[in-house]
Amino acid sequence: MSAESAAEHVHVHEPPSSFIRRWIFSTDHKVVGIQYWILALVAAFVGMWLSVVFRLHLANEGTIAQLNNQLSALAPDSAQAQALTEQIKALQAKWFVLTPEKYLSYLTMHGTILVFMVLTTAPMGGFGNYFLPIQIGALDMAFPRLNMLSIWLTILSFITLMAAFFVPGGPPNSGWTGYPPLSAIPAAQGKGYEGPGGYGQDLWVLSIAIFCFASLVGAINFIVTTLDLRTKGMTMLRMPLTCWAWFVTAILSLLSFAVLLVAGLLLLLDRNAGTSFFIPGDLFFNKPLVDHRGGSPILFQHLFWFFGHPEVYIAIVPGMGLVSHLLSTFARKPVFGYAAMVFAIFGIGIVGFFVWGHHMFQSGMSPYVAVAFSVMTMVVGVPSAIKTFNWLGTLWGGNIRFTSPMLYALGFVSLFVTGGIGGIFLGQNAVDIYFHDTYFVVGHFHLIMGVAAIFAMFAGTAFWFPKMFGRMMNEPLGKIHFWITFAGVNVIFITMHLMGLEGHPRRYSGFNYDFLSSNYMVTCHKIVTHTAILTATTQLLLLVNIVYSLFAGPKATDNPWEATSLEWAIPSPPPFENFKGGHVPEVHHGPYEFSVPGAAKDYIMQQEPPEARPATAPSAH
Amino acid sequence: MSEATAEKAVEGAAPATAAAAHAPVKSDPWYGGVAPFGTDSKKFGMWLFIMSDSITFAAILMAYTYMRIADPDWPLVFNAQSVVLSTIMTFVLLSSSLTMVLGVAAAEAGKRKRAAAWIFATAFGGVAFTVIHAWEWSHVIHDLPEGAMPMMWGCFFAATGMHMLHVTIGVGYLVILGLAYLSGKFKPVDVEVAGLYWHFVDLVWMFVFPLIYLMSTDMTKGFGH
Amino acid sequence: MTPLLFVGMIGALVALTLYFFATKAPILPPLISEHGQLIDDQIYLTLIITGAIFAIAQLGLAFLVYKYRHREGAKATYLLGSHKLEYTWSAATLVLFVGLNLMGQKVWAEMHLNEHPKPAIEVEVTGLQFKWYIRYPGKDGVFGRRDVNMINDAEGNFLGLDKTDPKGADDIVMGSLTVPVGVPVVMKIGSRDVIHNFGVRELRVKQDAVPGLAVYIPFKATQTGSYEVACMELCGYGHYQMRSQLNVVTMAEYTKFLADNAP
Amino acid sequence: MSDHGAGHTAHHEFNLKENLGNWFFLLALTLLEVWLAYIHLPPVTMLVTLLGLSGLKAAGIIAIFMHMKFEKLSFVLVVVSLTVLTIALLLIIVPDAYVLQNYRW
Repeated sequence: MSAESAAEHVHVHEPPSSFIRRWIFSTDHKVVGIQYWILALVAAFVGMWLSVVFRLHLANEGTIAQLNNQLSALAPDSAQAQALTEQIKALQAKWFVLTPEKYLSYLTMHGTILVFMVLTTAPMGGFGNYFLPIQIGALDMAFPRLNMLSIWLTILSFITLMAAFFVPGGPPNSGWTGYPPLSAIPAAQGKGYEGPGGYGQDLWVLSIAIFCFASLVGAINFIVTTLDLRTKGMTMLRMPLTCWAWFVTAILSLLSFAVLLVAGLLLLLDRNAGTSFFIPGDLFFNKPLVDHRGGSPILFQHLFWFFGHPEVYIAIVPGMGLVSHLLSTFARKPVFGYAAMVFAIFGIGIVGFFVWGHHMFQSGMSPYVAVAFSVMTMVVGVPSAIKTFNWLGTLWGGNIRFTSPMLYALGFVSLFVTGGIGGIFLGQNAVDIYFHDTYFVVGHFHLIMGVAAIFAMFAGTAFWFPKMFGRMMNEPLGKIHFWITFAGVNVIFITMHLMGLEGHPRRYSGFNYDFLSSNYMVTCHKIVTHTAILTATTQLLLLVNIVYSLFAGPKATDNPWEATSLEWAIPSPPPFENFKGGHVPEVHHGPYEFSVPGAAKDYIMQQEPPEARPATAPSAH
Repeated sequence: MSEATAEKAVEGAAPATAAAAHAPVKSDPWYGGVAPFGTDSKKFGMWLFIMSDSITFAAILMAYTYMRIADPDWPLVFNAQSVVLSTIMTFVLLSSSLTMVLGVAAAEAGKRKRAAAWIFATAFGGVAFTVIHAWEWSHVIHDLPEGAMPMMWGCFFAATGMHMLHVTIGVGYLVILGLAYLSGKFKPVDVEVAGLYWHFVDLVWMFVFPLIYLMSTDMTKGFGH
Repeated sequence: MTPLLFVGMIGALVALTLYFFATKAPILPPLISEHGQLIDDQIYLTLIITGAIFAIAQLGLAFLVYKYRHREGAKATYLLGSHKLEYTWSAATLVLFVGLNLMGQKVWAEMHLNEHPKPAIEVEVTGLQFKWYIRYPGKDGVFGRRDVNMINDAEGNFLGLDKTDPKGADDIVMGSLTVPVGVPVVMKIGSRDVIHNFGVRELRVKQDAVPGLAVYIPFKATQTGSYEVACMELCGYGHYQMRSQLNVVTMAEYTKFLADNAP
Repeated sequence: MSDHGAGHTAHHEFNLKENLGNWFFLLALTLLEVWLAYIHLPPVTMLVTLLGLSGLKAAGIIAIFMHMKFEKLSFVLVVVSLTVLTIALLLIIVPDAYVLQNYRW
């Protein structure tokens, strides 16, 4: 809404004077965004810590397996054998040897925390909340109170999830996918299980149900904001690609979390109310028999993955948008094929709904349906390829500035390619017969959905930090962090692909098979663990960088990166009402007007007057 | 890259969008500064919620359908009495939708008190529905065998329970709305938004009623238990 | 400095990845089944195609980053895109990916869609926390009745066989799977408690054992030997211990095996 | 802060007759459905008929009670088609139900 025409409608609110209303229970989208960002940061470190713990366990198990192999080659009562036995015992006594239950619990929590609390919150709730309104020229989100509700429900969900660590029985151990009957019947969960319980699993389901609701509220807010609150001149095709990405992500959340909610709800009923949606008859754990009957575990998988696959795109699409934005900004070039990028984001979103069955090729579902899902999965490769090619096209002929956000964005492109290629294997139902549930899958989804999305978050943090906090981040620290992390994750997850080629199964807490305790596998495990510890430690650099820059970073100018979108037209950090006095400028240019021939400088900001762009220049938007 | 090739590249470049050929038109609803659908943002938001929620209900009913197809010996558990009861419930819900419509109309006409009266009448319809439903539930629960319940009843409780949760929340929503609207805190559009929610609850019942009740009824069983 | 480092990093990534994938040839564990050849062919084909895509895309990225690095006085080209190029590469990837996928459908059809070969040896594979039990129908070729109420782990009746059913009198229950070489086998895979997954690397077979559902998987072993059966679906704390054995033997040994174990 | 939301809603005259008519229409269809339960139809016929009638009822509620017929066509298309398509997508699980029916353990 521009100031000239609707000045009488613009209510510029004063920021609330009380600290709690201003910074804690705030309806300001910027505060909510930062809250999401902090939540994701905390959750990421918790999740990473869990992964380090179970990676240590695996490396140790590997050593023990190797020693056991040596031991079996020796005479049982030789001195050497006794020494080895001592050594094995000493290793087993170390604190990071997890019991199998603990291992699975940590694994489950690692997956759940990272997928829900990091990958879903930071790119969307964090950066999206902060920058969507500013980039489209709005004073706030469409429903600020719902926005506050959304972050606090998410925090509640996180607390509920964390509470699972402290209840009797500990966190659930049925994986982040929580397949029933393992997750539906307490007796299935643990050794020597007695009586009711499995509170951890209940909390897990509850946490996810709350999260579904929080995401739904957030998604509604994003969609309405994007469509209704654009400032004058901000046509849909003048929105930065970040906004498009958040928009599509919000649509995906809107349509997919509804189904996850049902999966969670029915699972909760199965666990606590005596229904049997996911529990077939005639199950035997111990006497007395399970008296549920008639359900289908595959139904849960369908409901779960109906959400689960769009979820992958919920995690990665905002990253794609951001990376397109950054490549253009730092290559000082318009995005190659802006419209194609928009279509590709939409294409990924739409086709992403038709492919959930590729998680279930070996699940016993209808094999005819599997063929359809498999073909559709390959079709997702097309918009993904368009994106990759267009990113390369954006770099082509550019004048690339190597700032740390740009490096993270380039890292994203590389990781996206590496990870995406694993998908070509796994998306084929025939090939998946071999690769299903091996480390190949682990490597694949960590690269593309985990690490690539997290690189986009690094990029977003480095890029927007000056705007959010008014200070620049430290470049050398950022670069060192990038190099080590980039190398580290590639080593970790490509090694996992190699282990997957050998057929190493997922979610194994020990090496009870000959082929798993082979020197090759154990060495791979050790490489992965050591690199993981190094990479995880490197993340402290990021933390140091954030804390240091927050207090001692050089003051940021309004537009340190010489970017074009609206957030760079306002002070750093932005005032409470985003645009001074609530006067949102009218937009006259497309989002990526870099190096326009004949223009005074090499970028034209969106709110600059139409004359800033020479009439002779080829038209863009 | 030399100047010449740069120009060539520009010439070879196709216009990125259809919009490129024509500059954006200021009167276009998508130009920005106005809501492109001409719908109030709150209403739009409620519609989005309804979209998502209808998918939730669809998923529950789809789970029920799945169970039903998988089990060829699905029991027809309802008798004529249950159908009469549920038909009455349908009537109550449909009528409460009508009162809601009247409430919205009164609010738009600026008749504050009359609107509030209709809103409370709607809430009363919701309460009546919930009471009849709860009575039916208590009978069903009473007759359930020990231990895990038969699949039919699981589906019944999941679908109608989710719906009843919506009705209950709706009643609370309507009461707050009526009071707030009476005291002038809410605007007519808020009444309309609440109306959307209430009609949606009604709409869902239009699917729950035939799928859960009518599809599982054996009329030969007559009345009584 | 930074662009050079980036090129070096990507170069190392491509070189090392290709090196490790190429020098591990044959990449997959030895193959012992007939249908597995088709799977392997498909994997190798995919590997070659994706390897090429991987190298071209990564090196292309590195090349562009280096070539178009910021230099004093350099200016970026104002380039909006090219529909022609975009259509071309979209169509090319569509044809390539979908075509690749369709090539793999033959083996899928063989395992899941087509009629299973007849006659075939039928075995029943049951997963339970955390063991596999394999039941052979015995001489009469018919499985006896099972009843969950008759399960008694202490007496070794893990599958709940009905001892009173005459058809089940000659059924054999074993902890490992023994099949003759070169003869079609159809496994009926199921589970007694949670979801398991019957996976044998060398056989190129992997199938969820879903409680309440029977899944039929055919295979024909081509080499004698002993292979490990792993559970490939998270089934509880003992998931990693859930191992069994596949013994592929000659027909004579198989007949002897049945006779030795007959009740 | 919804006041920097959209400008105005498309106003329409309230039509009592239309709404009452819709109410009667919905009641009549409900009674028709109940009557169908009394005569015995094969399950699939019954299901299709009931769903068809319910679809009609839903259309009545959406169009008139929920004022959808006064909204812009683009809005109607977006909201309805997206929802219907997503729900239709869930139908992919139906073949699985038949698998379960035919291959009980």
